[in-house]
Amino acid sequence: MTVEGTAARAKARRSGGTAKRASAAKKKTAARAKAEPQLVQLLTPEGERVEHPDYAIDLTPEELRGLYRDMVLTRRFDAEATALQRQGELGLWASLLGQEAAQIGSARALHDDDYVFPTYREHGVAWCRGVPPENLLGMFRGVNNGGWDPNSNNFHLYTIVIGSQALHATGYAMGVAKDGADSAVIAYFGDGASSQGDVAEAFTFSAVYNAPVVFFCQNNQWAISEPTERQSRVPIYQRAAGFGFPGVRVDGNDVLACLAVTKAAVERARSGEGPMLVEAFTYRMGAHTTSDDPTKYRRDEEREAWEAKDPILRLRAYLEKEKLADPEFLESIEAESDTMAKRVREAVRAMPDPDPMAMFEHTYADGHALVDEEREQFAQYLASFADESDGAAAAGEGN
Amino acid sequence: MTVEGTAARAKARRSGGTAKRASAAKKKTAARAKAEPQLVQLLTPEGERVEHPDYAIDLTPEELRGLYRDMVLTRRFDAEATALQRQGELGLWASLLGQEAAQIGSARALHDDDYVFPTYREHGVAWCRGVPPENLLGMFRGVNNGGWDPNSNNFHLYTIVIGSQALHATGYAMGVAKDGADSAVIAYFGDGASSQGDVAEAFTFSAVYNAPVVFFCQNNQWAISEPTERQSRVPIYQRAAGFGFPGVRVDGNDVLACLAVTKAAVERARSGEGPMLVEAFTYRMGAHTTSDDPTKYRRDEEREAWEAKDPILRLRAYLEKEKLADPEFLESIEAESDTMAKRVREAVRAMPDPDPMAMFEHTYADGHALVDEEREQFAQYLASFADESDGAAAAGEGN
Amino acid sequence: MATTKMPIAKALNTSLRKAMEEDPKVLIMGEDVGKLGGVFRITDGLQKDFGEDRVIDTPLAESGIVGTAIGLALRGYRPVVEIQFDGFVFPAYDQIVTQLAKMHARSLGKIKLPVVIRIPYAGGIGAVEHHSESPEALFAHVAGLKCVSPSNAADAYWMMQQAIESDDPVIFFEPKRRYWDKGEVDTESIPDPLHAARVARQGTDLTLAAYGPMVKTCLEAAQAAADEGKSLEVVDMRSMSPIDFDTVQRSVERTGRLVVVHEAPVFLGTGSEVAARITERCFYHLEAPVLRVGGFHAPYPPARLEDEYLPGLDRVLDAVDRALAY
Amino acid sequence: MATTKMPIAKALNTSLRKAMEEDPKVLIMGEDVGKLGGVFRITDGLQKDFGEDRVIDTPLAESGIVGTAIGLALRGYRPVVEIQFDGFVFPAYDQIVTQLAKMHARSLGKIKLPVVIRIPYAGGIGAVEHHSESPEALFAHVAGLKCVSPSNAADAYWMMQQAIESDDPVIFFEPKRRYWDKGEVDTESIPDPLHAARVARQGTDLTLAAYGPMVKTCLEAAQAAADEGKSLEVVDMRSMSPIDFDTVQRSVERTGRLVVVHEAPVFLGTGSEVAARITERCFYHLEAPVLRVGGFHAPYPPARLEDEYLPGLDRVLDAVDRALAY
Ligand SMILES: Cc1ncc(C[n+]2csc(CCOP(=O)(O)OP(=O)(O)O)c2C)c(N)n1
Ligand SMILES: Cc1ncc(C[n+]2csc(CCOP(=O)(O)OP(=O)(O)O)c2C)c(N)n1
Ligand SMILES: [Mg+2]
Ligand SMILES: [Mg+2]
Repeated sequence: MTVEGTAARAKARRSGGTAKRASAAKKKTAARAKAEPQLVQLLTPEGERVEHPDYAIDLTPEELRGLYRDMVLTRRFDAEATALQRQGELGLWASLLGQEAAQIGSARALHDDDYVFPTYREHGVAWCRGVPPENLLGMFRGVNNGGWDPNSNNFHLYTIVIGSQALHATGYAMGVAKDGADSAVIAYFGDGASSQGDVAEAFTFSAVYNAPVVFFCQNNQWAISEPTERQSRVPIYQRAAGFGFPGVRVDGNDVLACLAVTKAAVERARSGEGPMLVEAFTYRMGAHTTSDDPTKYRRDEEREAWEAKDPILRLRAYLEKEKLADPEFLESIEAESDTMAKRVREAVRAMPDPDPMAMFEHTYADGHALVDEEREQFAQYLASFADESDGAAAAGEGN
Repeated sequence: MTVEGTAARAKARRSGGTAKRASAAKKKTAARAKAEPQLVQLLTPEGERVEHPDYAIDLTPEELRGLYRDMVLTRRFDAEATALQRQGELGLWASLLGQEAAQIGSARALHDDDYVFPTYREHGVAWCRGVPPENLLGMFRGVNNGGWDPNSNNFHLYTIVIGSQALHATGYAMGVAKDGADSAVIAYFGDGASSQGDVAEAFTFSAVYNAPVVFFCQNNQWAISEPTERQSRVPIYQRAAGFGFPGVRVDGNDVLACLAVTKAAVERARSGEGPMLVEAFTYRMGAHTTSDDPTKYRRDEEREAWEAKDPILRLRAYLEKEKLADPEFLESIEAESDTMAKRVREAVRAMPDPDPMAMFEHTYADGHALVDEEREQFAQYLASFADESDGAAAAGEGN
Repeated sequence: MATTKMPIAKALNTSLRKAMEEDPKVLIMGEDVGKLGGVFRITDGLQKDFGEDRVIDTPLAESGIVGTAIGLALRGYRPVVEIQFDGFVFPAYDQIVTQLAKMHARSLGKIKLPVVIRIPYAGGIGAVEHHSESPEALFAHVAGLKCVSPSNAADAYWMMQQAIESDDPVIFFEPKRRYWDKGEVDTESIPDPLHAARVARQGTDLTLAAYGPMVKTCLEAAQAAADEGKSLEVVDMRSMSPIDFDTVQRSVERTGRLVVVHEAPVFLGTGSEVAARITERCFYHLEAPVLRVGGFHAPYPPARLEDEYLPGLDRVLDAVDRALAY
Repeated sequence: MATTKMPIAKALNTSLRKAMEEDPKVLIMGEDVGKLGGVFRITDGLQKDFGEDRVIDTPLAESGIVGTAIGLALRGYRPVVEIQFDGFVFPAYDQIVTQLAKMHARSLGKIKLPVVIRIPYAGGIGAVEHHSESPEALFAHVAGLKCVSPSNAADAYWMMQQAIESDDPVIFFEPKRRYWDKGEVDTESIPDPLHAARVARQGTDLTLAAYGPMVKTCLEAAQAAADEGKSLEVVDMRSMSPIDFDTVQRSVERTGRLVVVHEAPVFLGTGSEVAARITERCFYHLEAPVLRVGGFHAPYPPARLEDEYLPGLDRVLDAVDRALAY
């Protein structure tokens, strides 16, 4: 150790590299792999019902069939949207394929007066909240940036900038607490988003104000082309403890476990115990969006391994084994899916392009002189074409 | 649970408030208080040497006296700067009073080739790095925004925007690792800064890339008027585990413990084991800055309780008990302090105001046409006064 | 008439108090706004009287402050956020630009975000780095935000009332070096609209347009010019988004010359928009190009240089002379 | 001569590869820049050839990306950062404006931060929200940053070389809808200086000034106008900070009229500065006010409206006609 003062201290010089670092890092990785935590699971991939000491659940046959129906219809809606994108009806689609259990399970744990802050992929949650599925498609078709009234179903607009909504959820939950209401708020985000500073700040604010918010992280293993190891070297649910609230990892392909764990978390929030983080361990079976090509960065075998854990097949196996679903029921769901898909398809095709003047609406609630001026000028500009086509030829071609 | 689909779901309605929340929150607080963690301590407030299973230290008498000298000179420098502010020589001063052990202990754990990223209060660290103390005062006098060459002492400029430097330190450490060098990087920040998203992102990046960086959080209990409970409901060192690296709380008024723990952390970093968080539990004995009036928000008793834990008195008691410091030594340090203070005072008073044309220097390294244009115009503008005072009277008064 | 003489700081404090009394949904959020009453004491005494639930000391994270304010607004609250100093607003910039500004449009008008963000801004107080910046153009350029800056106590009082009443997000730039300037505040008068400019001094030879801290400087310049026989009109713009171009235009149609003054850097500062648009509107009236006086294209300098950096009487009058020389 | 025809995307990729080959300190950082090669494939193949240590897939945190890039630059590296889309740069805005832009000045020149921030920007690709914005004015206003945007493959190649060589931070705006436009690239020619504008088409009646994606639009407009007997000069500005006013001025002195075109909103867009300054410089040459064509004061609209929102031939020619009518 150097203890001399200013004068004796030599100018700093960097020493050469060593190999120490690399080998130590390797050891670390090995230790980490061993520490993989247990998932909360209530239904095995084979459809066996198992118990968990902390999370019990007891559902009626009808409720179980309801979950099945939710998942099948959601998947069908999602497939339809993908098809619509291929047909050019949508500009883009972000498929939830594989994440149905995480979304339906968590969403069915909510009360009507709970409030949901989704990312751009929560189509299953939207379904459970009662948002008409076709309304989700407006932004992907490019006719709007959010096509539903958030307050009609307590389901906020999709948020594209990752992580931002965690703070909105926290603020909303702070408001719930101020109101003395006993509802809860849930914020969805992905494994990638967990790296954003906004998510950490949401953890801080929610803990400090003991806000009734559940952070629901769907760890689908990928953030576009980046595996979860690019975001964290420990399981994401462990993040919570360092902010002073509990975190738990649940089998995200097990709809019963997702329901039970989320239910416990929202109950906790409602009864004033503050935030909780749920990490649903699941898998993005499809591409990130229809613009993405996952063959560039991940191997087919990985996807195939996850197919064996399919959330819908698993519940179906259980229902059949327990004689809770007969072929007639299963067929009725298929039929309902077809009808729904057809309705959605027709609704999307019928969606009108917005009026150009709509650009000047809704930038402000109370108006703005500049917007008025620009609206006026643009209207005149458009009118000038009408004039021209009455009279001479148009000046240019296209806009 | 509701399992019906879209149609059956009623429009959401908020239920009235309950009192559940408040009482649960109270329980929580009580539980938290109990869980206060142990500090790493090697020297009690009374000056007794104690051992800690994980952190041993063995210093020569000269080294111990060196730490004492560092702390005394740093405190004296700090007091001088406060006085200079009162006398109008500085616009502002951010005193480190009370934090000498945290700063000297941690800084003396570093090698010359380690790199330091300070906040605006690391005057003791600067001292250990060999930055001439008067150079710290330029920005507080308003003659520059950072008056030293960071690469001369591997001591970065003070960063005022809280938390930002944690990312710079992490990036620098990523570069150290890329170079295969075996030096470490240390980032200082406060309890308040721990809430910034940037600090969380630094935790994420450093963990993912296993960067050799030590995060040294001086929890001085206050962020201006806000107590640490406004930032976190659990001890800050616990934040680290959720990002996948260790955290430890050390008695920030115990210079030996700060030295030992930081040494262990930088050694860890150097040998490739990645980041670590050290929370030095200390106290801001003075105002936040000379502009602040702490009587508005905290009680004198709190400060008085911390006076009993003074870092300098504690080491002095130990040195005297162990006969490591005689009156002669103590006096020599006082004398050295006086000389240093005088030198600093004179140096500050002699600091010239920068030349107005300096505004146009250093915005860019490679030049910029607009800056050239503005420099030229401003020079002409200044010249016009010279012309006028040669000829007629000046147009206005003052600038 | 309830007219009292008070400094701008007190007018803001009084206005916040009134808003909190009248609407229980109004909240104050920020760093040190509670017991301390803010580093400039603008929220002094409010936590004592309205409680910690309505005057909220936040964690030190600006993105978190604005992001949770958005959430509170979604829940029906009307948060008034304090950013401690101009230079510390940038960690919140993403939430402001991407969420706060756009959510009303994104929701096709279904969501309203009545959030006020107060920023003590601009220089002249001898502070260290990041404490003297004028970032208003970085907000005014962004659709969905409104930006205002009062220059006197009466406006401080009324514009804050109006900003809080507004259903749109308002960035409220407070001229920190004028906090202690006193003026008459009539709490029962009928205020001008929030986004209307106002002729602060009449004149015939040239128009000076400014807002916030520079209005006083321009009024002093006009006085000095008057002593030299030049008659300058001063327009207090008051709002940077929207800008009341009509009022500026009417003035320029009378005077034929315009100098825009702000502390912010000239390059792409609000003055560039005023110059461009007024030139378009008054092309045949202008006897000289619109000139601009403002900061240089450099980081705000250390305090000992700020008197050189900031537009003062001399620099304003130099531009006036140059404009009159055309 | 090593001249090859290639699209802008390939020119950028080639340029990055060359920089990495020549200087081991050059790093690529960003989201999905590794195996995937970026969502636009600009970094395609680079990780395969230069390794994970030099082509770094980062956590999804833009402030973290820029903040650590600063740290790497302090250590002697030259990071080239990719921001995935324009609308996602704002979480990094604080690090860019407060640290990256100011550290050289803060250190009185001792620290240099040769960081390039690549932003695929602007619209026209039918994307969802946040994927089509033109935020350049929000960076150009900030002293300490340089901002450029190439309009063709040769410039893409050379300007990237120059940006990486620059010891100042450069915000490199890539016109994403032109990525697939092909042009000749001569990798052995002597390029124009990074911040010089260039006359892209000569004309006598009016000057169109534009940069990035709008240069092509302006060239098409000039062609259409030529068919009607109007001779338009097109200046490719290439740099938004600094702006090469001299070149624009020389052109306007010849033509007497100027229309500035950009996708960014007109209000406080870069066109406002061009209008203000060129009016000042060419007051006696201008036969008409400088007109501006650009985005409206509204969030970028949903894709089905972008053809209305974006300046196209008709809107440019409408402004040309209005300017010529003076
Ligand atoms: C701030 C920000 N940066 C980048 C993007 C571009 N982007 C969109 S989705 C995505 C990956 C998100 O991954 P994750 O959070 O795991 O969610 P997932 O897509 O897997 O559901 C990225 C990088 C964005 N939307 N926002
Ligand atoms: C981003 C940002 N927000 C606000 C401030 C104003 N500010 C300066 S110091 C400070 C308190 C910091 O507290 P802490 O991190 O605990 O450090 P300490 O001052 O106690 O050393 C605040 C709020 C700032 N500098 N940067
Ligand atoms: Mg993911
Ligand atoms: Mg502190």
